[in-house]
Amino acid sequence: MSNAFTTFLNNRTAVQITVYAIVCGAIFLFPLVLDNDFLLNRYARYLVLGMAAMALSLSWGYAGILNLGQALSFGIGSYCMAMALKLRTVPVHTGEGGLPDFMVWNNVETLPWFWQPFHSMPFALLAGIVVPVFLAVILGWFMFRGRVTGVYVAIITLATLVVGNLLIIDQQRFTGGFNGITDLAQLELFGIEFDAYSKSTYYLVAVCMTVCLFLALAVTKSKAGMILQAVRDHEDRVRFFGYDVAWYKVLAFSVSAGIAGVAGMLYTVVMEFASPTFLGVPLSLSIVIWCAVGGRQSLLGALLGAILVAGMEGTLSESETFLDTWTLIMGAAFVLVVLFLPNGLAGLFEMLRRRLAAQPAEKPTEGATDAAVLADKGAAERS
Amino acid sequence: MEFFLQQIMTGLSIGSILLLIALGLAIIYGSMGVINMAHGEFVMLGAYGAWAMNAFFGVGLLPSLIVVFLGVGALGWLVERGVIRFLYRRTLDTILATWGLGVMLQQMIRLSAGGELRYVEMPSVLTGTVGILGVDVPGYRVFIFVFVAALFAVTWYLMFRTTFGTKLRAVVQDRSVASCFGIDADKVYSLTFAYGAGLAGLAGALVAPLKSVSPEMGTTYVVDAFFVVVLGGVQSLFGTVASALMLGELTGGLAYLWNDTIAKALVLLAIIVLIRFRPQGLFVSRIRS
Amino acid sequence: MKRRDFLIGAAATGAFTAAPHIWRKDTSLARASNGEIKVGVLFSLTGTTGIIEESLNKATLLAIEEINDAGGINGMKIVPVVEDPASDPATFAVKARKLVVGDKCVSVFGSYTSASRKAVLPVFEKRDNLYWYPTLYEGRECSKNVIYTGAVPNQQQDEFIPWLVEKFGKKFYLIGSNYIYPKEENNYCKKLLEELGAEVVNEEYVPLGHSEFSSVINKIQSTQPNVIFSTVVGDSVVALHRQYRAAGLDPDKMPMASLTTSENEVAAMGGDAAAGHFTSAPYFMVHQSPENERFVEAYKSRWGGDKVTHFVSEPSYFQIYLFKQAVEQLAASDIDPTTIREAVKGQELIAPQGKVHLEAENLHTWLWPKIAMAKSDGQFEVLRDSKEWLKPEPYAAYPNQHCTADGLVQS
Amino acid sequence: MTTHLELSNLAVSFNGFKAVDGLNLKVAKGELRCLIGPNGAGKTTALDLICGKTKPTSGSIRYRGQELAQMEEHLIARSGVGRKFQVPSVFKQLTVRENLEVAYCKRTGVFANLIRIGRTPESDGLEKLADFVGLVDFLDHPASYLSHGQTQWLEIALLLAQDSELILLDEPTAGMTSQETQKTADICNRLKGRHTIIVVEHDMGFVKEIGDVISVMHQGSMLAEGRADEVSANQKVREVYLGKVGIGHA
Repeated sequence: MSNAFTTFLNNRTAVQITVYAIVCGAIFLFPLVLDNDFLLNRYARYLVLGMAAMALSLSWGYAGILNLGQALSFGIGSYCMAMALKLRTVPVHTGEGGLPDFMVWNNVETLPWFWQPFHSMPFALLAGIVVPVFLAVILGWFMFRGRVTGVYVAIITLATLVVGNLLIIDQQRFTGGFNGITDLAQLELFGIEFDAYSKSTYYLVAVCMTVCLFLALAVTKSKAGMILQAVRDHEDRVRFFGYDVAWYKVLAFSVSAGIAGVAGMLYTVVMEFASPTFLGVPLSLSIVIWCAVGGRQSLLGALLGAILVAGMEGTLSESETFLDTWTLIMGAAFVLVVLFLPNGLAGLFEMLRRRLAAQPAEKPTEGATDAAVLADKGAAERS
Repeated sequence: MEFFLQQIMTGLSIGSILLLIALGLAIIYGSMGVINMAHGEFVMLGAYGAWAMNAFFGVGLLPSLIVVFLGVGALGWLVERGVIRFLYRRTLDTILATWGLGVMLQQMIRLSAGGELRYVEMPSVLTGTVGILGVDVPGYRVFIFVFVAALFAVTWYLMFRTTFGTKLRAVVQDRSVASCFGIDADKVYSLTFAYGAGLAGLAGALVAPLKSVSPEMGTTYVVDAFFVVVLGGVQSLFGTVASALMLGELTGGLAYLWNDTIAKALVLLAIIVLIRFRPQGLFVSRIRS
Repeated sequence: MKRRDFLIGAAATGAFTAAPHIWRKDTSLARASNGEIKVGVLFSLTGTTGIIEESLNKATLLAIEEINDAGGINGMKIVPVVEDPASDPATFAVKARKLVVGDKCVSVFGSYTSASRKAVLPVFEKRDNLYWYPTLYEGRECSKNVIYTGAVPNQQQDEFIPWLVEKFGKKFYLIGSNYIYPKEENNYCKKLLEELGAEVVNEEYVPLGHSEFSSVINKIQSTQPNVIFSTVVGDSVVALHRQYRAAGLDPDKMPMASLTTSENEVAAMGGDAAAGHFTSAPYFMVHQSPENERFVEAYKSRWGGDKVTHFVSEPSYFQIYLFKQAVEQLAASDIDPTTIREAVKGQELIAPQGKVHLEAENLHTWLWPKIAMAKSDGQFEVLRDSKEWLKPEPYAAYPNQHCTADGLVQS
Repeated sequence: MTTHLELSNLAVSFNGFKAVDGLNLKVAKGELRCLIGPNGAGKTTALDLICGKTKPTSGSIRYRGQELAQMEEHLIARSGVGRKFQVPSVFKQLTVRENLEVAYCKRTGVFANLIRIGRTPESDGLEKLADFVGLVDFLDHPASYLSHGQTQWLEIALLLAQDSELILLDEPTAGMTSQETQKTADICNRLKGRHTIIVVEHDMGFVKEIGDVISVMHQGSMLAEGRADEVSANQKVREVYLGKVGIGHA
């Protein structure tokens, strides 16, 4: 193997950026291979779900915040977009002055104040990011100032999600309740129409995903990202260096929420409606699973994990042979991944890189024997 | 006064069901640190067990409890040996692995028993109502209350008055030291997990006559059970009891004042705030870190 | 045939193989061709409502098979494309789009929940396709792209509510699941009760999937209504009935009156818990008519002797025959969703429940309401048959609104 | 010499158990103070109290005239208190270089650190530091690869990178070879004067090597204080801690 290549492999960041760029490039070139709008829509959907998983990896993998309420940010983004598109829909079922149909059904006569600003598309786009971030900052501040960690974070975020879901369903007059917000206009930005079943929407998703992916990568590569990983490893220790751990966690939590919000907005565009299931517990748990399968400590891993699992789910659940057994297969696969690939598929890749670069293999987090031997060998070489 | 009593009774019956479901989880989570998302599925299996005993063998609910306890307990033992024991040092990963197990168990039931809603017949002796202090309370709910109190007493006795309990607490304190003293930590853990699973099975069989039995039924129970256990304080059996009854009364009261949606939302908010300010649980005192 | 065309699954992986050309972007209207009439069948086979929707799927397929065995429509075969939307509204929308845009079906039969109907509706309106919806629903919809063969509130309640008031008294307790269907039914119920001078002692909604009814029963006991008007759906209805029974309440004095409890729900909760409570619907399995005997017989022999038919599976069955009658009017080269819609207007046939008629104005169906009491053997006893069929009025609760062929008209 | 750190009447109890009870201690600026005492005397708890890991039930901790008793850990750290833990506490999944970067904490703000990507001006300094503790070959290896001794060195390097005015060392030589212990002693002696240092240690040879003044703790409070020979001559100290054997043979 050439020396230059080994040096390259030894530089983790360089490998990372190259692989990220290759994957994004492939995603952009994909429509050239697949000229099929129906399938493109499906893959756009997987990409959006991948974004949500990638966002979770930022908070879970990098900062150790297991957010079981990721779907809350996702759903809020989705509803923001749906509200804006609903106000632009063709007036077939609308009430007076374009009042959304479900409000008519619920005997609401005037558009409520918090719907008014959604007449403006820029406002809606902003809200889809700012509202999840704002909520995340508040909830994060509330939790992390109180030093809530581990499973308690999981429980609080889960409970918040359930409350959000209950509210959306209960406030039927303003949210469409269980039915969600349906019958939306097509998104139009800069004169381009984003038909859900077209290349334009696919590229919209691909561009947003790429931007978010590299943004998140930049966060992890910054010193703040390093501090976050330190927090994940040993939270208390970081405090004794003078860092206010709570705000670093709030940072990861809210950036993650912002990206999930963007993903949610795109999901509405791709799916052509918003539903309370978008901020449901099942979706939220699925995001965690995707992230775990792909590799929670790798942004790209989480993204590809989501695409892979969601794609497999789609394919298996539609094939006659696996109709009854696909959930069994997926369940078993999760268990095996958790047991034997704690760092997911990205962990496999990292192992491969190290092997090729002739670095010692990653030490398992526990069971110190082989790593201790390695380290002793290192010590012997030195002396 | 009578109304007030009625309200207390409602809260008690909600709370006793919560406790019934949470007890097994409290033991598994409290002593082993395993977050068992498949707990709901153990509950579901218990319900199906009671249904199957009745549908195929004509056995009534009360006798089938024994079979259910042993059956689900045995399954719990298998799960611990096959999966959980690899994860003792990765608490959060137990969420994922057991979630996968739960999905599998649900689908297995769907394939074997079908996806239809099922029901379990109440024992006929318990169908009437019982007058307590002038308030009519469903006999079956009283039975659940008494049963869960008995289960709690047995569990407490097991944990604090038997050598097994002593061994378990030793292993919980320090696994390696306990092993040095000749305690078979593996065996203690698998038996504990099996016992917790068995309790979940009993819970399922007992709630089945009041609720519908379906492969998905466990998913809501597991979330509720977690809230109870975490709120009560991990490793505190009495905390679990107190928090179950408190949540029961709170839910009942709020649901009476407004409705069940608002009650659920408010109870969740209360849980969020309580966990924030007392992550160690409401009923556990401060310990040295 | 049984569940799904394997090709669909294979095509989903088609990213790596050749892309099927039928899904190329093509905005032209769906149309029947090659002696085949392609229709979509869109009921969940998995997920939370999978069980009930599977029975609708079976009734639909049964009718299609019967028609094809009898020589098809004007010699053309009906080709069903079956999809499983897995009880998820989002998946409903995706699959509907596939059936309409990809498969170019001339009609799609499907849906059980309102949420799934609302999710697919835009797909049909944008492409001017036709959706056949067999489920009773809350009304208040006026779309020229949906054929409604289930009951709307006035058809279930107009005779039921006065009957309940007369028989049991004037105090009603309204309990429903928390979504639009129960709220809309209750709106109409309250209107009727007001006209009858009856009283609503409480109106309450529980979260979907709710299973702890202690508080509700507590409130029922303290308000002592004469009738509990229940629009609780899904597994909640099972829990409600079983806990009602455990609480020692007596159906003779305080019955539950439901619009959604069918033979299916009774089987799920057990006959003992259901016995003595009332349901109003246009169809019950025990209904006495030669058409129904044939339907039940055919259903059982096709899908198994233990299967039940109910008031949603019956419209799922007869709406295929309505479709057949409409298509029979058309020339083979002229079968598309719009011509089918025009042809189906005013069609009549003898359904298992009696003679039904498709109202040209609002595309809803004239039906025969019945009031029945559940028995412990799992069947109903029909206590009262409507004297005449009832006109569907989807806007019955809103007297100044009318659904016409030109859309909603305010007056 | 000015008093740099002063603990007065400090107490903390856990469920009634008084781990530290009426502790008084004065440390001058630039002094190196050794803290010894039998197991359970409350030495580590005293360090925990100073750096804020544990909050006292009563008493005060004054550092440069500032009250630390109820301050949050990161604020105490920012005011110039650094700590090395008994169990080596480094970030196992970060590389040695990243560990040092995190420890170099002149700027602690979230946003300031968000825009710092790639090599920073202080990177060279950090590499020298790694060289100093013999970890320069491991710069890009995760800290989990290091042996116990190396991990100790890494933590010392972290402390040097942090460059705190007051350094708290909890058993820095545990598990070290005699050469390594010597090197640690050298470092301590070099830091003396510029930094105020408190060392908790069992290795009496090491204590003698570096310590000017030794404080002996027993049952949560101060038993004796003085130079090594004074302390070892103290009858009470001999009874509770040193037994019959004198300092230097423990």
